[in-house]
Amino acid sequence: MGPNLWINYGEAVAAILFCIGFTNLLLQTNLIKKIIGLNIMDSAIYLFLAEKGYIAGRTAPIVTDGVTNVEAYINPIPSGLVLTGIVVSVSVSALMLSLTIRLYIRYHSLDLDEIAAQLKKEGR
Amino acid sequence: MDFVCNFPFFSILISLFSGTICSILPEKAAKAVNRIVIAAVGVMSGILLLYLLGTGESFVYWMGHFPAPWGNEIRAGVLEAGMALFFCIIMYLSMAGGAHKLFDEVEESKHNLYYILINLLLSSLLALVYTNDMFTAYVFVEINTISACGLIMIRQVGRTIEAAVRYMIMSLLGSGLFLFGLCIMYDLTGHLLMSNIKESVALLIQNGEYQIPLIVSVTLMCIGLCIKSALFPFHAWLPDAYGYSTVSSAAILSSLVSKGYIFLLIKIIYRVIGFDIFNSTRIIDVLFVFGLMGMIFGSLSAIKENDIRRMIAYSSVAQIGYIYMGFGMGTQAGMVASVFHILSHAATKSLLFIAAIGLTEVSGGSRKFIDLTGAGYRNKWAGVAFTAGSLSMVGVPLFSGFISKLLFAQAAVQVEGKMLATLIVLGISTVLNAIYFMKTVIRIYATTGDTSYPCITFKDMKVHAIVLIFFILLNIILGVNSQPIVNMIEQGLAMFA
Amino acid sequence: MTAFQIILMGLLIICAVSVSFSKNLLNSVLIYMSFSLVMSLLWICLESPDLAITEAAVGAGITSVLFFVTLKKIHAINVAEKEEEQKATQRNLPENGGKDE
Amino acid sequence: MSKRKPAEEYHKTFAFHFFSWLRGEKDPYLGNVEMKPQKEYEPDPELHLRHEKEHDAILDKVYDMKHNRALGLFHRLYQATSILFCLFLMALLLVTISHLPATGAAVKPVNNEVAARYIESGLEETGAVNIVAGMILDYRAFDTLGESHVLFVATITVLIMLRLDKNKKGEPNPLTKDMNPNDRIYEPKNDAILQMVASFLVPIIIIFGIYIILNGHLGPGGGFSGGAVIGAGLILYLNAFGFGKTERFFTEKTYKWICFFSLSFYCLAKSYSFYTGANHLHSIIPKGTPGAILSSGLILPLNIAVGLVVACTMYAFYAMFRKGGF
Repeated sequence: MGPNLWINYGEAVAAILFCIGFTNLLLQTNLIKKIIGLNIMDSAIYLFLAEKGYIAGRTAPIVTDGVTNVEAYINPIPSGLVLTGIVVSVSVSALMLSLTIRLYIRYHSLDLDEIAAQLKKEGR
Repeated sequence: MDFVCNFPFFSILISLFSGTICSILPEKAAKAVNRIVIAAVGVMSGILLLYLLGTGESFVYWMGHFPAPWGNEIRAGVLEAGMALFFCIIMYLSMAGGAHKLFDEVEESKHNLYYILINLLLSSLLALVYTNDMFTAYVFVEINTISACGLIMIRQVGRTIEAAVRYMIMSLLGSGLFLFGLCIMYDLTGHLLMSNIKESVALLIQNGEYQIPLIVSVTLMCIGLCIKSALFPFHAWLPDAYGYSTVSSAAILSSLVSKGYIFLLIKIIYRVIGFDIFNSTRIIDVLFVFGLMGMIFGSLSAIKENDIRRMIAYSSVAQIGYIYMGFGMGTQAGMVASVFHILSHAATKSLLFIAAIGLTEVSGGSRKFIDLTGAGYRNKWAGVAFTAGSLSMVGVPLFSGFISKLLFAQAAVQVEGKMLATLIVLGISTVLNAIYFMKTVIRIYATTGDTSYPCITFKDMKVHAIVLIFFILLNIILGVNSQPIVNMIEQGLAMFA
Repeated sequence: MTAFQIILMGLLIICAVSVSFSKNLLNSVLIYMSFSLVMSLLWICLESPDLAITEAAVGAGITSVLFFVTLKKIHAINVAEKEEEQKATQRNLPENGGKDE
Repeated sequence: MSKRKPAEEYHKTFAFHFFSWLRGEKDPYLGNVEMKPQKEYEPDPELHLRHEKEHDAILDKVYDMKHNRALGLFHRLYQATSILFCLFLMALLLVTISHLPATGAAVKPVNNEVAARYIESGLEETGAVNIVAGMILDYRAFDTLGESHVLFVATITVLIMLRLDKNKKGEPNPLTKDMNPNDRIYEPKNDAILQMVASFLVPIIIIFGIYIILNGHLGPGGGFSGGAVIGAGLILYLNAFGFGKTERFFTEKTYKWICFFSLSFYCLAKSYSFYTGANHLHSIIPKGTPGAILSSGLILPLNIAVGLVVACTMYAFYAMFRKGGF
C-alpha cells in the first residue's frame, strides 16, 4: 500500500464504483441492469478524471475579472475530456437501450442466456 | 511542408464528411459516393506511401494552430501509410465482392444507412492508424465500435441482434478498462500526446517513480484492447457476429475492425510505452500464453463447427492468437511477423468470407456442410478461390500464410525460453487448420448426384469472380513478393521508435 | 466542504449498490437517476460547473427518460404493477376466505 | 507467328480441358484416370431425419436450464470467477490509487506547462472566457469533432434498429412487423394539468437551453448541455401534446436537414482551421473582444451547430423509441 490512499479518497470511491459497475455488467442477467451498470462504470471513470484536475482552494476555469494567472484556476483539461466522454456514454446507452427493445419485442425476454437458448432451439 | 503531407488529414476528413453527406442521399448515390471515397483515400495513401519511402522520415501534422503538447496531432510514417492503403484495398474489394448479397434481409429504405456506417468506419480506422493522441484514439475507438455494431445488426435476424448485444457488452467492458488505464497514464505523465507521454514514461522509469501505477495502467490498456480485438477467452460474441451478418460486414469486421485495435496496441507499445520497457514487464508473457491458447482452442472449435461461415469465424480466433503470440515473443522479429500476419490474415479471411457466400449461393442458401457437397463444381470461381484461401490459411508455399508462419518460426528460434512452446503449438495449429480447411475443400469437391441446385458460370457473377481473382492475386503477391513488404514493415517499425 | 463531499460519495456508493440489488426495474432506474443527480452535485464541489450542467441535463434528464420509455416498451412498468396487484390479491384471498368461514 | 491449331489438336491441350472444366462441361478425370467405381452420394432420408431428431433431443437437454447440471455448474463457476476477478480488480485499483499523486495538490505531473498555457494564454489565443470551451473547441478540436460524430453514428444505428419502414407497396416490412407502432394509444390523452404545466415550462426550458448554448464561451455550458436541455423541453412538449402537434414543425426530414447542415458546417469550419493551422497560414476568422457575445472566433457558431444537432438527436432518440419514426 502506498502513502496516499486516504488523501485520494475520491479516486478510491471512483475505483469502487467502477468495480460495482463492472460486476453489474458481468453478472446481472437483466439487460436493463447491465446498461445501468455500464453507465455507473462510465461515471466512475469521469469522477476519477475530474478528481485528477481538482486543486484545493482554486476556482472553476472561467476567467473572472481578467485574471489569467495559473494560481487562480483548476486544471481545465480533465473537464474537457469528461465532457467528451459523457457524450460518448449517452450515445452508447441509447444504442444499447434500442437493442434491448428490439430483442424484447422479438423474444419477450431480457435475459441473454435465455434468448441464446431460444435461438439455438429454433435455429440450430 | 509539401502538399502531400496534407493527405492523412484529407483522408480522415473526406471519409467523415462523406458519412454526413450520405445521410441525405438515396441509395445509389450513396453507394457511388462510398466507392469514390474509398478509392480516393486508397490513392492518397498510395501516393503518401511513395512519398514517405522517398524521404525516409515520418512527419507530424498539426490539427489546429498550436504545436505539440498543446494542440492535437496526427502522424504519418511508412507503416501507417501502408496500413491505410491496405485497409482501403481490402474494404473496396469486400464491398464490391459482397455487393450482390449486401442487402439480404435488409429493409429497402435503410440501404443508404449502410454506406454511412461504412464511411464512418473507414474514417475511424484511418484516425486510429494516423492519430498521435491517446484521447482522440479513445473517441475514434468508440466510433469504430458503434459502427461495427451497426454493421452486425443491419441484417435484422434474431441471431445478429443477440450477437450485437454481446459484442457491445464485451466492447464496452474493453473501452471502460482502456479509458481507466488512459486516465491513470494521464495522471502520471500529464500529457495526452503519444510522444510526450513516451518521454515522461522514460523519465519516470529512470527515476524509479510510480512503478506500480505505470504497470497497472499499461495492463489495463492492453486488456481493454485485447477484449475488443477478441483474443481467446473474450471471443464469445465473435462466431454469431461474423457468421450471420451480411457478407461484406463479416469480411470487413474480421479483417479490418479487429486489426484496427491491434494496430492501436502496436502504436501504444512503440510510441507510448516504449518497446524495451514494454518487453521488460510480465504482460508479454500473459499475451503469449493467451495467444497460444487461442491458436489451439479456436481451431478446435472450428473443427467441431457444422456451418461454413461460423467455421471461418472461429478460425479468426486462432489467427488473432497468432498475432498476439508474435507480440508475446518480445522481439523485433516477432513484431514484424505479427504485422505481416495482420496483412496476410486480412487478405485471406476476407477472401474466404467472400468465396463462402459464392458457395452457399449455389447450395440453396444453406451453409451446412452437408448441403455444400459438390458446390465447388457448381460455382467454379468461388471453389477455386476458397481452395486458394484454405491453402493460404494452412500455410502452403506461394501463399501469404506460408510466409507469416515462416516469419513466426524464424522469430521463435531467436527467443530462448519460448522457442519450444511456439514451435510445438505452431505445428499443432497448422495440423488443426489443415484438418478443418481440407475437410471443407474435399467436401466442396466431392462428387454428387444431387443436381437440383443450379450451376453458376462466369457470366452470372462477373464482379464477384473478378473480386475473387484480385483477392487471390493479393494473396500470391504477399506470398511471393514478401521480402520488400517485410523490409517496409521493418522500416516503419523503426520510424515508430 | 470535504465532509459534504464524503457524504455525497457515500450516497453514490449506496445508490450503486442498491441498483444492483433492487428487484424492481423501475426502482433501479429511479435510483440511477438519483445517482446522476448526486454526481452533478459532486461536480459542483469539484469546481467543474460545465460538467454539472451537462450531467444534470443528460444523466438525470435524457438518459433517464430513455430508460423510462424502454421500460414502457418492454412492459416492465405494467408488469411490476400487475405483480403487486397479484400479491395484494393473494394476501387478501386467505383473509376473505377466513371471513367466509 | 504461331499457326492456328486444328480443332482436334486443340481439343487435346491443357488449356481446352481447363476451360471446359471451368465452363462446367466435363469432368477432366472422367475416362482419363482409372478410378474405382464410386457410388454417388445419396443421403438416406430416414437416417437424416433420425439424426436431426437426435440433434434436437440433445439440444433440448443441453439448453434445458433447470435440469442441466453441467450448465448450472458452469454458471456457478462463471459467477464465482467474475466476482473474484472484480474483487481482484478493486484491490489492484485501490493499491494503484494509493501510489498516485495526491488529489488537490498544486504540484504534480498533471499541472504542467500544458494546463498553464491553456489558462494563461487561452483568453488571448482562443478568445473564450470559459477556458474549458476554448480547450475543447480550439486546442483539442479534433476530439470534439469525433465526439459529435459518435452521436451521429449512434443515431444512425438507432434508426436502423427501430425505424418502422414501409416498403414500396406500402406494406409494413415482415422483419419488423412484430413491433408495435405507437404505444400512445393505450394512454390517457390530453391531460389538462400536464398541458397547462407544459405550456408554462416548455418556453422557459427552451429559452434556458438557448441561453446555455449562446453563453457557452462566456460561462459554464456549451453546445452539448444546451442542446440536451432543449431536447428535454421538446420531449416534454411532445408528452403533453402528442405527436400530432410536434409533427407539424418537426419531421424526419427536418431532422435530416438540420443534422446535415450543422455537421457539414462543423466539418468544413474545422477543416479550414486545421488546414490553415497545419500549413502555418493565417486564419481570417476574427477573435473579437473577449467577453462579448460575438467573440472567440469559431466557438460560438460551432456551439450553435452542436446544440442543434444534440437537440434534434435527443428528440429523435425519444421519438424513435416511442413510436419508431417521426
